[in-house]
Amino acid sequence: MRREPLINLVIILLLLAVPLTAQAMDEPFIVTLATKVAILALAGVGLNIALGLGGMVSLGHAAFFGIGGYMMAVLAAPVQAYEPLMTWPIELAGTKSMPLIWLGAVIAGALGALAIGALSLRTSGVYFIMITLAFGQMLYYFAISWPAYGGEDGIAIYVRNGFPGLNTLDPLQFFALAYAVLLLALLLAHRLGASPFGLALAGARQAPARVAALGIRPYSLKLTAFVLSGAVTALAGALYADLNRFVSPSMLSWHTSGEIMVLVILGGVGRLFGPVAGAALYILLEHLLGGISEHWQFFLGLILLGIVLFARGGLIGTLAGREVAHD
Amino acid sequence: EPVKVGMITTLSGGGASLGLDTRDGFMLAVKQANNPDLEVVIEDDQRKPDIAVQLADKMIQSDKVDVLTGIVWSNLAMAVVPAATAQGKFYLSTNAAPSALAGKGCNPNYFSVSYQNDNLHEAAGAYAATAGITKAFIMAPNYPAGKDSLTGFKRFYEGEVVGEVYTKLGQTDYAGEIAQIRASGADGVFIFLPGGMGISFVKQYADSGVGLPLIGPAFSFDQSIIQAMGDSALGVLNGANWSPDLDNAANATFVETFSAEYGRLPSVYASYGYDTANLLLSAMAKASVADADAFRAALKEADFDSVRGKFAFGPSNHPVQDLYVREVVRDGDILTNRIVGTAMEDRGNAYEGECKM
Amino acid sequence: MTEPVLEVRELHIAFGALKATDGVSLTLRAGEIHALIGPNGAGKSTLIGLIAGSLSPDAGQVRMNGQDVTGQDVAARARAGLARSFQVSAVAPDLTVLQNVVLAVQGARGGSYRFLRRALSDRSLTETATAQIDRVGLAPCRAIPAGDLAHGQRRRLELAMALAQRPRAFVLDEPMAGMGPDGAREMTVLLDDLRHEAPILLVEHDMDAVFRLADRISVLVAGRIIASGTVDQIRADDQVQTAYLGEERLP
Amino acid sequence: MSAMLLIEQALNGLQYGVMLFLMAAGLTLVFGVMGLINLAHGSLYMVGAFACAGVAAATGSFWLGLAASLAAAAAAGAIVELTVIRRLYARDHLDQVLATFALILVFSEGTRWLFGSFPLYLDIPAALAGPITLPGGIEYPLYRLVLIGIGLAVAAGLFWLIGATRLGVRIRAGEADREMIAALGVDISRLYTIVFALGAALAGLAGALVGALQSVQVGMGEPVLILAFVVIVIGGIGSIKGALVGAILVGLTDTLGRFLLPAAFGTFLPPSEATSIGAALASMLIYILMAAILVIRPGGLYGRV
Amino acid sequence: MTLLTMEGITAFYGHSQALFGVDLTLAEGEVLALMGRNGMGKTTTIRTLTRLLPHRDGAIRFDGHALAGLPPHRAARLGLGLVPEGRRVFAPLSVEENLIAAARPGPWDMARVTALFPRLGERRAQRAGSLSGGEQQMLAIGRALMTNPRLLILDEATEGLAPLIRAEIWAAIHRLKDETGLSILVVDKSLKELAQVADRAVILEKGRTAWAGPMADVTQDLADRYLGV
Ligand SMILES: Nc1ncnc2c1ncn2[C@@H]1O[C@H](COP(=O)(O)OP(=O)(O)OP(=O)(O)O)[C@@H](O)[C@H]1O
Ligand SMILES: Nc1ncnc2c1ncn2[C@@H]1O[C@H](COP(=O)(O)OP(=O)(O)OP(=O)(O)O)[C@@H](O)[C@H]1O
Ligand SMILES: [Mg+2]
Ligand SMILES: [Mg+2]
Repeated sequence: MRREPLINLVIILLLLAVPLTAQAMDEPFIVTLATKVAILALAGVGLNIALGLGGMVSLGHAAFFGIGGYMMAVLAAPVQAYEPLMTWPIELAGTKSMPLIWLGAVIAGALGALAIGALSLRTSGVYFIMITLAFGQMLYYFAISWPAYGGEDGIAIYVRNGFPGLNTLDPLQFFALAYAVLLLALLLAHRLGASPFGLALAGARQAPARVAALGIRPYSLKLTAFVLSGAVTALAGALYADLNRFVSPSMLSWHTSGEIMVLVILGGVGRLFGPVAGAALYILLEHLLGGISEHWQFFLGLILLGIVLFARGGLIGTLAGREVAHD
Repeated sequence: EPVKVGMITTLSGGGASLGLDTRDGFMLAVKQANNPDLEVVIEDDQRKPDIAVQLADKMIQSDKVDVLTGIVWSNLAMAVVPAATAQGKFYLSTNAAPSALAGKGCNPNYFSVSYQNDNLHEAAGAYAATAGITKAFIMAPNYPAGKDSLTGFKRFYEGEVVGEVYTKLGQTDYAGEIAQIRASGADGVFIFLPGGMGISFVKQYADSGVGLPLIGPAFSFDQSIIQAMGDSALGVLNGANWSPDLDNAANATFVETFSAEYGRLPSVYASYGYDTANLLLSAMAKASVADADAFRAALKEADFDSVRGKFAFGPSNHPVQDLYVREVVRDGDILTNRIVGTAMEDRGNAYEGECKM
Repeated sequence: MTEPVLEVRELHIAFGALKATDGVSLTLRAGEIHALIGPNGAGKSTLIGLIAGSLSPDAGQVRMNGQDVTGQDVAARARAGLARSFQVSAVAPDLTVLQNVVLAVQGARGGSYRFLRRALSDRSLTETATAQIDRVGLAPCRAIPAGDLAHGQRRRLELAMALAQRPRAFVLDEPMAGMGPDGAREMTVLLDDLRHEAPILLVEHDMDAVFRLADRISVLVAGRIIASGTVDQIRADDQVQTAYLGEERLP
Repeated sequence: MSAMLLIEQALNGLQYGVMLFLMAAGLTLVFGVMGLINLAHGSLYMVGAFACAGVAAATGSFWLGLAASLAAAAAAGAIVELTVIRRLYARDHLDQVLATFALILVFSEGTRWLFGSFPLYLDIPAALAGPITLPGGIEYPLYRLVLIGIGLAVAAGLFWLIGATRLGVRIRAGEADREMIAALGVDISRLYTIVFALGAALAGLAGALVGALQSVQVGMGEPVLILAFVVIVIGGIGSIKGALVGAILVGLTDTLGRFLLPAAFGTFLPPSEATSIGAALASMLIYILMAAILVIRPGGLYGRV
Repeated sequence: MTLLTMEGITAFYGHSQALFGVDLTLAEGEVLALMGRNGMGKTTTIRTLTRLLPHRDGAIRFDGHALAGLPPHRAARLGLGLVPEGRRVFAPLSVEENLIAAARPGPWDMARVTALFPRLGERRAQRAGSLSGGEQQMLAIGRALMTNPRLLILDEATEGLAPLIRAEIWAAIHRLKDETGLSILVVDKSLKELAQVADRAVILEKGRTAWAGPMADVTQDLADRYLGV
């Protein structure tokens, strides 16, 4: 078991070293890729709170990712167009400040997760997977066909939002920001897992009837975890939108949900660093294979298959061996 | 003065055929010119806007391209073009030309070689009455391009619109809509249903026996698609700015060399790709890309042999061109299009007035 | 006489046409072990479900300490001081024995919504939990995931979790099941002791244990209580003889 | 809006529903009964359509194509089961999600490799082309009526297979406790291979039959996959009857929603806004339906939770 | 004739060893009691026998066949009928479906099983998951009998049964033994009942065979030492 922290350390240092080296070698795009890894990993960390800790298999997390993304655009676009976000009841001008946008994204993501979770958690198992998918699809079709906010075209903001004291247009500085947020989220997830809440949540996942009989409501535990999960994923969405300076309904599509989930499974469900390892591997494969063949997805599929079949417990699981319960 | 071009287009997933044709048309011209100063990097956007943006970043930051091109879809173009032109790069559109980029969002560095999105719908609209469609039932998917399409059709349509329906994006069954058409009292139908949606509709429409004349933009009845529709597509009219039977020398060479090179007839996308490459080559012959102003002026002159015969840019860097109506016909084993009439001459676009540059 | 700790009045529940609980009333008083026996399928576990709140009755009342709790859910009743064990062990298989029991302590004391401190760093929690683990004889297994326990060991864990709740009443569904003779004997001693902490409603098929432990016995047959009394009264009761030991089949 | 049109639309909804059932039938077996989350179901559907289109183009016979679709999809299913799925039963749903997600990539890109990126031609067989007149004067495509017939026949067949044969009992027992049924002497692995191949063949059949009405292209399976999941979940996992009822409910909701919602909005909004907002809502409608049903009945209409 | 021999069986759950050397033999028509305190490896022994858990060292022969390497269903078809610990009925299936799921032809059929356990006949259509604990136990036994095994393996088959039913099951075991000559491997906590029906006993301690011999030789002293009676 003691191997896992070591592996985690290596992963997180690598994720830092790669863009630094790339910067030194004047390969700014590699920095951008690393930023993408950090942000997708953040989304995965969010999902992993629901999936790994709470056992809630959500195939609708694109909803929160997209909510975060749209929150960015909705807040930032008015500034770019010199039109206030709203004039009634109070006049809001919108904002280009990342911290405020993040706050907005986290709140919106949490509220979205509260609404979706409250309804979805009435079901369980496969039904839960499907009802979260349904809510995701609802938002997706809503975003595509609703004319405000660009429909399928999405919204572009032409200049990345600002962060006090940083030049966010510089790829490396933006990476540093995403990396820092990722570290914070990992810390949160780590503390959460070992906390009384994490223990109760694990109990609720494995033996809900027992947890209820101990005086703790599994529904409330799960809903709380789902809300946290949605909030973190929404934050990732806001960052991702800022990375691309663009949002569109494709952030809300079930492919995005699937991809976030694939990252987590690839890295190892319930492993703290699973999403980081998974995101890094996925982006790496996508990038490397893309250069080799037009039919790179074929090979990506084969490699993923190989990993599921022969690397149980994902990447981290394979490297670290079976997890012995905390302590 | 070598020029580096970054082509971002869709080579995998749904819609890849359009990107492949774009690429093949473009590369055919590049190959024919055999100009060592022209270097092309090609990447697959998977039809995902976020990937397209990241590829644009990569091409600008790492590959240090001068010109971007190749995007098929409007929503991807909206994601990439403004940022690219803001960074001083040229963007030459081989297909997508959303209204926002023709009007308020126009940019001196952005050129649409193909058309403005509304054009082909306008052609269909302008011609429909001539074809005897006086009461039209019109239909498109419910997304921005679909809405632009119906607006474009209505802009020059002289008959009456008796039914207007927005379908779900990606819909595959149209029995409900066909029943509405039958009940609407229309005497003709306009559809804009790109890709698989169009194939599904046309097959089902033919099978339903409704039999009213069908008109649409070329996208829905283009070379890459009609084979899959089979005889169901025969006789369908479609608005276009190019056709394989367009009578000019450049086009004859293009159709012949393209067919020889790739073993299939070219589509409109291939023709746009081909024209775009030739436009670029013509500008390279006149100016150095390092001198942006001169290069821009050279592009604007559009001094190349377009497969459309005549070609000129209007004030917002969109073409001013003749629009035709084609009919799907059978030519031996394969289906293809043949021009049946001219819908509009020297048509610019509806948004030029909003463009301030 | 003092208010009973637990009281059910005229409970009814039906599954389709089957009346699984058919007008059951009984009480559990401080300091006693009240055994509930009856043939398989008589409705004992159903009654426990009704008491614990995992089933809601079609009619009737459940009262704890004089309060009507019929409308409350499982967790609320647990917090009001009801601890139950399950006939089929329900423990969290990936958590260790210690974690399972800590969870029980935490459930009773509250504080499950603390997000940032470490669960196992709270000495008072772990000490209480450890004490209960030792009490049921699982001391060597403290750090083993509950899923790796043998069947009998899991039954003990089940009980340790109930103990750790420090409840005001125990409702135990066949705690001896699956335990060997020595285990059953240890358990008998333990339960005997336990009644001073809180009264026990005990469902058990092990008649040796029941006759040794029970202050009162109620006999449930086909959803109805057909007899209730002391060990001797029940032993002597003809009707019980036929219902529980003689005539098995339901009408 | 005439009553006649309403009736015709209801018929369309019903027809669409049965077609959805046909598309979902294989998934009912694999997902509903075996409990395996197979995201690659849509790929098998695509394999069927491509096999049919390929063989029909080569031989000129739709019917040979149809036979080929069954064979190709069943073979693909059996191979996939033997090489991949077999190792996943004992794992949790998540590994199944990842593996079958990977299979989608392999199938889609592999098909593109073989057949190219352009949609293929596949048309309704001449014998079944064109409309016939129903009592009441509604003109209705014959082919769609045939699809209804086949869909209902498949439903009946599945119902019999699962409900009335020991095979069904064993599959369900295997889903409940695989180890136990094996310990009782049932070769559950072979059984699952057969059932998976059967599910795949049904997917292939649907791909070929429905493909004749739609576009045969890479990626055609994906929308089907989601719809099929929606249908099964609404009906209640494991219930064939539920899947049929769910499919018809979805078919009716979708068709009537597309048709009625814009009209309804038209009563108080300007026409172009009404059509667009109505259409927006219509596209979300089946998901709203599904969420509503699950909120009210967390196990679907006929599900056993 | 010897029906079953297990020699020097060791087995692991992951890295932790559960069996360290189990030996037992069982003759045709014999009833063998497998005994030991909680956690000593009784269930694990049965799992290796039924091939649900591979053994590491040692040999298992049943009816002349080496079982090593056989998948569980092949072993079962040689004539092993398992009533597992914890019942493990197929919860979503009806009682009847549970019974027919794995049935193989032979003297035990629906009629005979429902005659043995009339309650199962009454509840034919009920979902097995909603049966009472004791009813599920009967179902698990009935299900194993329906496979018409040569060796019936009962792992705590009387757990949770009311005294009368328990008596009935013991009576049934007696009958099975006397009338059909079925071989039986039985794990149970009730020494008293075992003593009446078992011919021989094997006692496990810490994953090893600690004692084996005729049931009659299980002295109070032995029981004290190994079973805590
Ligand atoms: N959800 C349900 N649906 C239908 N019948 C049920 C349900 N739950 C229990 N039953 C039936 O109600 C009766 C009482 O069941 P219960 O589990 O309470 O019995 P019990 O007295 O605990 O038996 P045992 O001693 O065998 O555990 C049984 O016949 C059982 O089959
Ligand atoms: N799945 C498992 N993983 C790891 N260890 C296990 C597992 N199952 C059992 N063990 C361990 O193996 C040993 C033997 O267990 P087994 O279940 O065979 O005992 P048993 O004799 O059947 O006990 P009981 O009388 O309680 O049923 C025990 O120490 C137990 O902790
Ligand atoms: Mg019970
Ligand atoms: Mg055991």
